[in-house]
Amino acid sequence: MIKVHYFARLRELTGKSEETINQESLTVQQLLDWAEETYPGFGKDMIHVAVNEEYALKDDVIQSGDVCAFIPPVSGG
Amino acid sequence: MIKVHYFARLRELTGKSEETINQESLTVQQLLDWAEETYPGFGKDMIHVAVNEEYALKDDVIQSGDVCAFIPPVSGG
Amino acid sequence: MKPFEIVETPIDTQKYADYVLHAGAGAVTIFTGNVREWTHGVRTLYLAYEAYIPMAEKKLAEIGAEMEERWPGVKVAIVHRIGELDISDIAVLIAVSSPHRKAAYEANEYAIERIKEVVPIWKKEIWEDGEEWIGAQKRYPGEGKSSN
Amino acid sequence: MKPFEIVETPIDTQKYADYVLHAGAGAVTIFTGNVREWTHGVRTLYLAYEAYIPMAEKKLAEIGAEMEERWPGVKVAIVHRIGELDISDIAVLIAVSSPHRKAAYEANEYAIERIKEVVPIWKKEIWEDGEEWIGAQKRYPGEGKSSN
Repeated sequence: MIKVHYFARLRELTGKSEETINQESLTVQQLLDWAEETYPGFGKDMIHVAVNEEYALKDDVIQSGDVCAFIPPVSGG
Repeated sequence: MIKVHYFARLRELTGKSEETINQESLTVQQLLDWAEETYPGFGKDMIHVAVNEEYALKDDVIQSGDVCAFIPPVSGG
Repeated sequence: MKPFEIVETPIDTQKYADYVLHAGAGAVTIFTGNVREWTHGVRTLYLAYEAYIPMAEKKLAEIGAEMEERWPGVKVAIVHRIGELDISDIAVLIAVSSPHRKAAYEANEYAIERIKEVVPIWKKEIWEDGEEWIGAQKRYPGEGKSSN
Repeated sequence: MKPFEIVETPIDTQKYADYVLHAGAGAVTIFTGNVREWTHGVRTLYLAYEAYIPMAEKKLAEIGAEMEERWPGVKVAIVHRIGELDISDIAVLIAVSSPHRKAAYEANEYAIERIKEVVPIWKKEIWEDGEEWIGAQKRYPGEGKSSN
């Protein structure tokens, strides 16, 4: 079970703030691929993934129990 | 009659904030020379003169009725 | 208050200025990013900010730690507001104190640049005829991505 | 308040921040120079500032005009306090608003540099064992004349 958060444009696109994915383990790249397939227009090439509140690399492995967030280009300030 | 202001170190050195000089006309350099002679330790080489609230050049001429100020190195901020 | 925080209510400048001030501080710089009515000829009605709050606060604190390492002696507070903001409201405030002024200016400007790079906060602009989430992918003709 | 003024009472940051803010401002920078307790290993008890008030206010306004010419769109307020100031008191405050942040930082820093060059204000440092008027003729070993 992996929890994922959606923010901003992605929250509006997916229609949800978070959901739980029934997986034991997958890479960040696999998570992005899954999201693109599930939500057309996701735009995975522009999106970073945070795992447990830290930016992750594409081949980092996400484990069951991790909390992930899709981070579209930030625009604070 | 030319009015002159003293500030900071010069106010303490001369023991006065202002005085009136009984002159019809003199140059800025002459005013500085007069001050150095009248108040030993005045330090005229480090001091600018303002005439009517504007920095003046050494050979500018001060006229009766002008208001002058000796401006030692500033240290605001 | 926390020195690095996301808030949902108006930002009180004085509170953060007071926080960074101490007997060793000779200079304080405060930056506020405010909601501007006109951007590139388009009128903004209001802005909506959203954040991944725990990670955003963590990243703000990391930026503060970077500043303290690069400019020894600085003391820092950073706050970003989320939710709907009206024209002139403060979206972000950075307060920096330092023994000397140069570090206070430099560290402050560093903070806003880093915030715009790494802190998970997003801005939506709402105009009379539409709205859009702003991000690095969006560039106005001839302009960078900066909004303030 | 006047946008360029010498005052004898504590400086209220918010008042000047509010003054420069307007619907076209996306960024506000505020600089305060505060009385620091320790300078070059010497403990300051308090400071005494003195000004040639009418000329100082005129020069502050001139600096504001220079800023508006160099950074179009900035709005500026500068206030300097005189009299006796305790540790942490604000001696000078510079508030600048601008459509974009870069000008707000640059113009603000320009202002403090110019103040230290041309505005007829003098500072006396009072220590436990003495006092001295500070000016450009006075240089601490290995240091410039800047105090904050």
